[in-house]
Amino acid sequence: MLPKISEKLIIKIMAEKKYQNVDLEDVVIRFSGDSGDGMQLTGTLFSETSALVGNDFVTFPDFPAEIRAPQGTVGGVSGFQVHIGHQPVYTPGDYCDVLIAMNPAALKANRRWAKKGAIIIINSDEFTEKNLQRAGYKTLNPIEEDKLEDYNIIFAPINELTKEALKDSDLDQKSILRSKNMFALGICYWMFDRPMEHTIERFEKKFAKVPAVAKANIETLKAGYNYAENIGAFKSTFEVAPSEQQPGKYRSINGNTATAWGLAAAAERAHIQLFCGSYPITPATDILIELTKLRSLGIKALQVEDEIAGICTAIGASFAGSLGVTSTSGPGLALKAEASGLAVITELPLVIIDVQRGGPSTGLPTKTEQADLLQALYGRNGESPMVVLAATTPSDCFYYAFQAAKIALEHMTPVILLTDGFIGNGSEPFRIPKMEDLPEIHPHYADPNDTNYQPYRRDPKTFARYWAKPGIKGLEHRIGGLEKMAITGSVSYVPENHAIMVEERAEKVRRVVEDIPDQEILGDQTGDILMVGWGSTRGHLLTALKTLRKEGKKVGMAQFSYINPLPKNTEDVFKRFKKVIVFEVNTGQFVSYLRSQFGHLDFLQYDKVQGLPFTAIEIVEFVNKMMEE
Amino acid sequence: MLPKISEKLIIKIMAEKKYQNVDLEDVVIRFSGDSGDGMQLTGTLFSETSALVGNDFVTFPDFPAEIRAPQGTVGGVSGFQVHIGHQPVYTPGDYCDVLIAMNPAALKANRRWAKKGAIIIINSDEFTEKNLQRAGYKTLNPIEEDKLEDYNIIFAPINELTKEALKDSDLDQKSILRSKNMFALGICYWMFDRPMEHTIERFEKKFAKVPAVAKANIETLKAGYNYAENIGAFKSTFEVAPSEQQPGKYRSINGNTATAWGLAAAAERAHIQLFCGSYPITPATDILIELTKLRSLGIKALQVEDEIAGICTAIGASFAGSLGVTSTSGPGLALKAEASGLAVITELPLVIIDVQRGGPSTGLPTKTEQADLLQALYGRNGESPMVVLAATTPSDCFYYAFQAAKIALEHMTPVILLTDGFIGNGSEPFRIPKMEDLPEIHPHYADPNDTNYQPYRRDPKTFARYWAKPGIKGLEHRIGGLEKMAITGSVSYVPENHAIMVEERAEKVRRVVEDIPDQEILGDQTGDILMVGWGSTRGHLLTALKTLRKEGKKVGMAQFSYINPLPKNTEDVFKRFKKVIVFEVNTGQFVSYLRSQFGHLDFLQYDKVQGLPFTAIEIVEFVNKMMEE
Amino acid sequence: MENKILHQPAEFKSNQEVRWCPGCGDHAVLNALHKAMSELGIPKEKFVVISGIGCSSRTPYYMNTYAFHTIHGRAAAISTGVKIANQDLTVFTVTGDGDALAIGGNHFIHFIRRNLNLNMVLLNNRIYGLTKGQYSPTSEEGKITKTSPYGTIEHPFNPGELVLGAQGKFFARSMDTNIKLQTEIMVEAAQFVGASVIEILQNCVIFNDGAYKNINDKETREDHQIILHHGEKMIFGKNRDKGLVLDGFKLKVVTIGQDGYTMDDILTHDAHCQEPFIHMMLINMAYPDYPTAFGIIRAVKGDSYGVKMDQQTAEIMAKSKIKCMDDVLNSGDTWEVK
Amino acid sequence: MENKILHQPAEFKSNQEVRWCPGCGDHAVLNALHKAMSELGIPKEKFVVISGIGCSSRTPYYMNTYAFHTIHGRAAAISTGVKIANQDLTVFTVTGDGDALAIGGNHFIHFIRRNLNLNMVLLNNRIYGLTKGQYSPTSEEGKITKTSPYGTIEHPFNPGELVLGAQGKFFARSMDTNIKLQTEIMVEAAQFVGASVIEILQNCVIFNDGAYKNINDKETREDHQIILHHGEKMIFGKNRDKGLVLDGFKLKVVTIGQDGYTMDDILTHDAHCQEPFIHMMLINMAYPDYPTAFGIIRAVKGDSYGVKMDQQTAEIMAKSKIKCMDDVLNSGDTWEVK
Ligand SMILES: Cc1ncc(C[n+]2csc(CCOP(=O)(O)OP(=O)(O)O)c2C)c(N)n1
Ligand SMILES: Cc1ncc(C[n+]2csc(CCOP(=O)(O)OP(=O)(O)O)c2C)c(N)n1
Ligand code: SF4
Ligand code: SF4
Ligand SMILES: [Mg+2]
Ligand SMILES: [Mg+2]
Repeated sequence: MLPKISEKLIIKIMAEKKYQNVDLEDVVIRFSGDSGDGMQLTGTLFSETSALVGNDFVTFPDFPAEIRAPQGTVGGVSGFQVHIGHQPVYTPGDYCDVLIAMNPAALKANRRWAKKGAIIIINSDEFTEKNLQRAGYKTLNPIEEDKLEDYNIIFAPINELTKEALKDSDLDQKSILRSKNMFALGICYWMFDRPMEHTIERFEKKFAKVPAVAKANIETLKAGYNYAENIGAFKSTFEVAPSEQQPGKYRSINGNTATAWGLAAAAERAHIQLFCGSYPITPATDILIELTKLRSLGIKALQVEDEIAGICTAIGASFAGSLGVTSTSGPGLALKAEASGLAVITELPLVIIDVQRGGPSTGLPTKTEQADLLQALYGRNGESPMVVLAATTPSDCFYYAFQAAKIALEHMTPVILLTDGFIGNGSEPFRIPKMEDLPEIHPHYADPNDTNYQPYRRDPKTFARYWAKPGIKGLEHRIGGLEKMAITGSVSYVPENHAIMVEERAEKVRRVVEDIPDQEILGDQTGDILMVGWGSTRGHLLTALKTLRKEGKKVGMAQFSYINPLPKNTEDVFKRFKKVIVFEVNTGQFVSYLRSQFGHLDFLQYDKVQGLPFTAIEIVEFVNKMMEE
Repeated sequence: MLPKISEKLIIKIMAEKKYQNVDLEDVVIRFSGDSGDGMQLTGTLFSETSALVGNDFVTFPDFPAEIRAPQGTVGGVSGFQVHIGHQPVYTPGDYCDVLIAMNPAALKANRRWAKKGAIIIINSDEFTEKNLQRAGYKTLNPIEEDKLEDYNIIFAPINELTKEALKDSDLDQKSILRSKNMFALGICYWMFDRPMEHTIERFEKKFAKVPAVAKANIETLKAGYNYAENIGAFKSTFEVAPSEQQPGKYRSINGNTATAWGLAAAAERAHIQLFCGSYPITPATDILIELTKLRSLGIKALQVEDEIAGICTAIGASFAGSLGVTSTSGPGLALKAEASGLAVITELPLVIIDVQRGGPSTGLPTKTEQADLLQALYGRNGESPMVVLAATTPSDCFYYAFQAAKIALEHMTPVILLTDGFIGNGSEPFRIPKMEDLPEIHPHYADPNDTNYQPYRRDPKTFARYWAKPGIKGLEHRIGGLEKMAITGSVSYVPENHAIMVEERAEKVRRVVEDIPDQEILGDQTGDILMVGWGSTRGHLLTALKTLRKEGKKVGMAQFSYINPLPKNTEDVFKRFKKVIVFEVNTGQFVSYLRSQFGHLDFLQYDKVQGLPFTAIEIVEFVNKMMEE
Repeated sequence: MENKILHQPAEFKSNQEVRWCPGCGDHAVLNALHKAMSELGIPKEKFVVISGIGCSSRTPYYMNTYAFHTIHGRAAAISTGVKIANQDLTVFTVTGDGDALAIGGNHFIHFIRRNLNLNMVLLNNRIYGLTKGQYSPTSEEGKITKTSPYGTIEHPFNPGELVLGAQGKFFARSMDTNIKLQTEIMVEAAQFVGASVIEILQNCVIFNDGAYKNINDKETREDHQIILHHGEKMIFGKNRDKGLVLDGFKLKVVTIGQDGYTMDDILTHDAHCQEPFIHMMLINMAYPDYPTAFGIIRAVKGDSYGVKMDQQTAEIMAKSKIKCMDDVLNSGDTWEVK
Repeated sequence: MENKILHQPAEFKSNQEVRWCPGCGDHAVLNALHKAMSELGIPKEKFVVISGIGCSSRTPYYMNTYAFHTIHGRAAAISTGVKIANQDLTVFTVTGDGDALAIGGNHFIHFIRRNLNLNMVLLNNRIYGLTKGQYSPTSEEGKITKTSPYGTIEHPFNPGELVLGAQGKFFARSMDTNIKLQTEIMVEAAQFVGASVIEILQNCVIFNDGAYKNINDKETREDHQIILHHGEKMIFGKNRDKGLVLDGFKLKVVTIGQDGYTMDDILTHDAHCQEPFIHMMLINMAYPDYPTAFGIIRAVKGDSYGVKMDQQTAEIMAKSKIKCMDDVLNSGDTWEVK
């Protein structure tokens, strides 16, 4: 059931309607157009400018299916949703207040995401008969066909106006039309009273060598701004007040970049070389891309022949004394299963990143899902326990990637970090940390002067074995994938030894619990319902939590990032509430894991598998329903 | 704690001891020697002769670690244990009554398996200083060093006696000594009053072209027999009475052969071509080997370049209309994870056999373990439910392989069948079925005259889609790994459709429950303790069950073969007992799966991870302990 | 060979919207495939098209035959299963440079070695298209892509060279734009008994536009391409006056009528020659020193796995006493319990 | 090159019991490796030995260096990671014909193409030893093994040919029994900058005994083996009177002094020649028509991935303003919240 547009967002649509300024707490804008229309850039610029004036934001790009569909078709529509607020916002927003549709296909594909009565800005020049047909409209009146009569629709002849604005430009027609997205951006800037300077500067810098392009973009931006003002279209006073944000220096970051940087930061804090062996796969490729850019820090990030080579080169690098890392998505994680078992038995530090996407098999490569959890926990032969973490927002990918590396290096174990397409591609403001404020990392090195080094001697506290880098005299040793004798590490088929080693490997992973924080409860610390989530559902749950508590419900929320081991106080957290509901974007993997651990507790579950994140609304509804039952 | 030798097995050891015949219910004999000593053959011959005279038997070969260790070392010892009984026997026996040790290493490696007071037949010619050292003995007196004084030890100069027996042979010394295992067999035949004819015939047939070899084997066999009689060593009257065995024609079969034949039988009953793509891996290789032998039935079994090619060729064959099969062990299953997801989403019939071995990673390749259960259930990206079965004994591998193929073909789904090294290599009598008595199999074919074939239209009852073989005019269609539109199967990114397809794939697997039998309870149908096992632990649990019930305990037993879906009455089965104990050769994978499904029930667990099967004794002890608590 | 045409090319088109970028070389290859299938005169239902993952690997959806869009890198292995299961089918394996030579490299070399009667169309755009522009195993050294911001430091594979190293029997090459040549090659490849690899130099307009500009520029391409035909002289050039001769252990480009070279000196293409050396040289010819070789460069007879498998099976079936599972179950040692 | 010897060969032996079958060719290779390491004059701790799985792949346990027995088929990939992480290390990758060419085929060809400074010792016994006797990608056609009861129907790979197809720069071959030659080759391979592949024809006494009897029989082996040395004439034979000459596009065996052939006609081995054609012919020479070629067949200079990586990194580090993570975090657009 579609929510109504925020009643506070009252706008003057056309000249005949009354002009009115209104206060908004937060607003959701969705830019959409053909793949070639530059919607991702438009959205990014809007978000960053908003951040500069002090708003919080969360974005979510909605890429077209991976093949570039023919222009003008629904398959080729690219969307970018941004949620801005002067209070913290936690999600890109369920539905949008403003929808920009650069062509009929964009309208067709995105009208479902517009709140009732939303403002819809339409590039009327593209609404030709041919284009309407291409988009799958059956009539020539998409407004009627889509039942949009109650929406506030602005028909702007953006193509023509762009051409008009650039009539003196030296650029050819095609290049001129390429800046039409800036016209749309200009309209939005005016509507939400954003300054244009930052964007203008950016263009001047970026296109310093092609001033004609810089100029075209800038002129069109201004033309859009002026157009909106001229038609006196509408204007909201969107109050600029970064109230709850911590002071500091900020930047915008998406989850994949944050992940890459978190790993790099960990390597720096551990004084170790970072090696990443990966194979491109949507939506994880950007992690590799970001790491390849950091070569000036001595980071070696390599595209190799396949996923197996990705993890194997990383294991080799770890054996040689680097922090080995490999990044992938679900199908790639499956391919890495066998080799990850080698990391388990050789007890080498290794970080495996899985940016989850819709499955099974190739599934929905550009859509998000949380359905690799059980694969991460159990997808290896034999008893091969591994540490599993999950990041919850784009910016905390940085901290969990850092933490994954820290655990791997200090506990001598492979660690899987789960993120997903939603937070991997989504972005939000990130308070830039100082490196010196990050925790130190102490890789579990062997004493280089040890005259009796034994590769499987363990630290009595953590059960981590000691790491001896090739090149160090006197620590020569051999490891491998066969079961090994405790302490010496030589091959052993002794039955009792196998039992001991299985137990020690498990115990080592369990003891990681000593280095992780207790599970936090947000909202009520005890009460009727605990909403449980893990990973990327945090923003939606938190938004729902706020709503529910405003409604006076006694509700708490626990968002898990430490999956294996679970925090020490986990059971206690569950017991503080009458009911526990586990929310997941899969068919209930975390809840089945929890049930296997806490059989005597009752868990309710709410699942969604549509290749989409939750909406806060559906969460609120479900909690309310459970409240009544 | 080592059990004492059956008190009924009283034997006369040396001439000075009194000769005595005793009745035995069952007896466990362990043949052991160097890899080159032919112990596997010796054990097999003994088992088969025993079967011919009507005994039941179960065997378990205990191969040396995969590399041939230097002769005479403990690493190179090869063992073969056989348990015979005139009542049904269910396991190869926990400990042995008679141990044959062809050299010091064999004694060293196997003395732990001998019951207190067991008969140990030693080839004294091999107990030289050098050999004792090689075997790791520190003194020249292994009897004292191993504290074997209370055992009944027979020192037989087997090398010398073999040479003596064959002094007229044309064979060279090396070849002559190669038949010394027959001397040991001859001793055993005399001890347990087995006829030699069958074995003699076998040699005559097998070595028809090299009569000298046939003769050498036969002569040595006889010499051993006579030697035992001459020294008047000991003799048990092992009563020959196949009491509980169903009438019929029997053969000896090991689990891997049974698996291969079960698949072939299914293909025959389904009138379909069987295709197997595999890559060698211990202990699964024999399945491929057995299938390659069946080419005269039109079966195509191929060794391909790796495990991924194994499953991919099988998927290709399934797409082309064959029954595709791939066989492997744990590390190979891990490599097949990604492709198995393709079979899930394309809903093609496929059977994946995993003969489990000790893990993680390369682990203990020649040892048994049940630790791939969770991998089989969950080791794929995304929501990818699969049917999982587990065979329980060597001979029922035949039926479960058959059943796996039947489910795959009738329900259009990949099926994983789990067996393990214990039952894969172990053998027992197999009542030969008539092919016509096996159930028919009806692959879920599309109607070749369907003029509107839709690849994802489903059978309303089973939810299986219809299978259209390439080559049939009018059924041309396209499938693939991307999410597909319900019914039409074309690529779809529609959110609601994804949810529907995820659910339909899951529901299809759930509905397999309609075609599987209810879970059977052995022993008491209700009572104090239910012993739960799955797969290959059946024999040990059953043996323990008999013991416990003889002791008057109210104990039942449920051995699961249908893991996903679980039989309909599963919950009811658990509720009939005060306590439920789950026994597994891993650290508790099935129990964690059960807990995730039946959170409100309590499960106790008993695990073992030593690369060895359970002993019935430890099971009895644990149940008794739990009885008291 | 003249075949009876059963279907027009258009009948091989599926009803799915083709989703490649406008201007992508893949469109032409699809056309050629439809044409070749038509020319082969084989009933539609006997064709199977198998692909991996990539832009190129989308082809199955656009075929009105049996078709299977599988997983990344595994097209060769899955095709192998299809063909062994049913040798009656004519199978085209469509793959990309990443799909076949990066993740699929192992199946690729074994596909060639095994020499089943399969036909691979390898669309080489020297880039990963579908994942939006990372280098591939055929990207030229130094190339700047998303994952090589400072330029790659890897030697590219030359697919034909690898085919020969794996003992390939059939290798051909075409430009994406040359539909006529592609169609010709595809028809011959399908009729050839054994594994054939057809490399198509394919332009990715989005991520690697102009990769083949040097050799396929309209103005100059006749001087930079040589189209080989078995039994014909190796000549090329706008004026058809350039040719290849052997100079010690190297090929040399000469102009007929210059430096004393006459048509007689020009090599005659022998695609059927078992020895791979000249084929290797032809495959390795590269801009700017040489014209790039197109056409069927190598097509030599060899035993096909499939044919051998069938022969062997027939022999075994004829000879063996084991005819059905009852025979198997009752073979060897058995005993009766009464 | 003379190196200062730091350790005797025996110092490279680990304390683990060697578990190969008596008579297995692997023993000799292990000896040669110990010797080569000694001769290289590199400190023990700078050596790393990486293997996959197989009998041959057990080697790491017998080395008193850093060593890693990994998983089946992945030795090449894991070695790549080791070397890129630390180019100071001298890495030997020990593998078998199954490990390298069946399951590991993809990493094998990319290992070669990438041309890191790594040294692969490929023990080719034309069988799977460890899993007890199944055919491998190098088993001769028709071979009866456990998984080919009716004989295989696959053409074997010739590893050297595949190396060349993947643009290999260094390929050498030795018999297992020829410890001297192996040692020599291993030393040169380690000193060669780039990926080297050393194929050892290794006898598996248990599952494929006599696989190389034809060419390695004591009586006749001098007539069936030719040991090549760069810059030397290609002669062989008991009496050193046989040699190789070029006959059109083929090599031909001649007897010096017969049919008018003199020493001058005999080819001189040029391992450094970039063109692969003669190397390919030498690699392909097979019993009974030709002697089998041993020694370093090809060793041509090429850019090594590792060297290029280091150069590139050094340049980037010198040029870039981004020196540490604080720089990265603060790069690009930022804003202040007060
Ligand atoms: C297991 C797996 N790894 C990675 C990917 C991501 N992926 C899809 S296509 C592709 C590369 C395609 O390149 P190529 O074969 O050259 O095809 P093109 O798009 O250039 O035609 C990659 C890396 C995937 N789908 N599956
Ligand atoms: C993933 C995986 N698949 C299969 C195996 C089983 N396996 C071990 S070694 C081997 C073949 C070894 O052959 P080769 O490399 O030639 O070594 P050799 O024993 O002949 O020296 C196989 C198939 C394994 N260990 N792991
Ligand atoms: S991205 Fe390149 S290869 Fe892919 S469809 Fe577009 S032009 Fe073709
Ligand atoms: S089985 Fe063969 S390769 Fe393996 S150790 Fe024995 S002889 Fe060597
Ligand atoms: Mg490509
Ligand atoms: Mg081998």
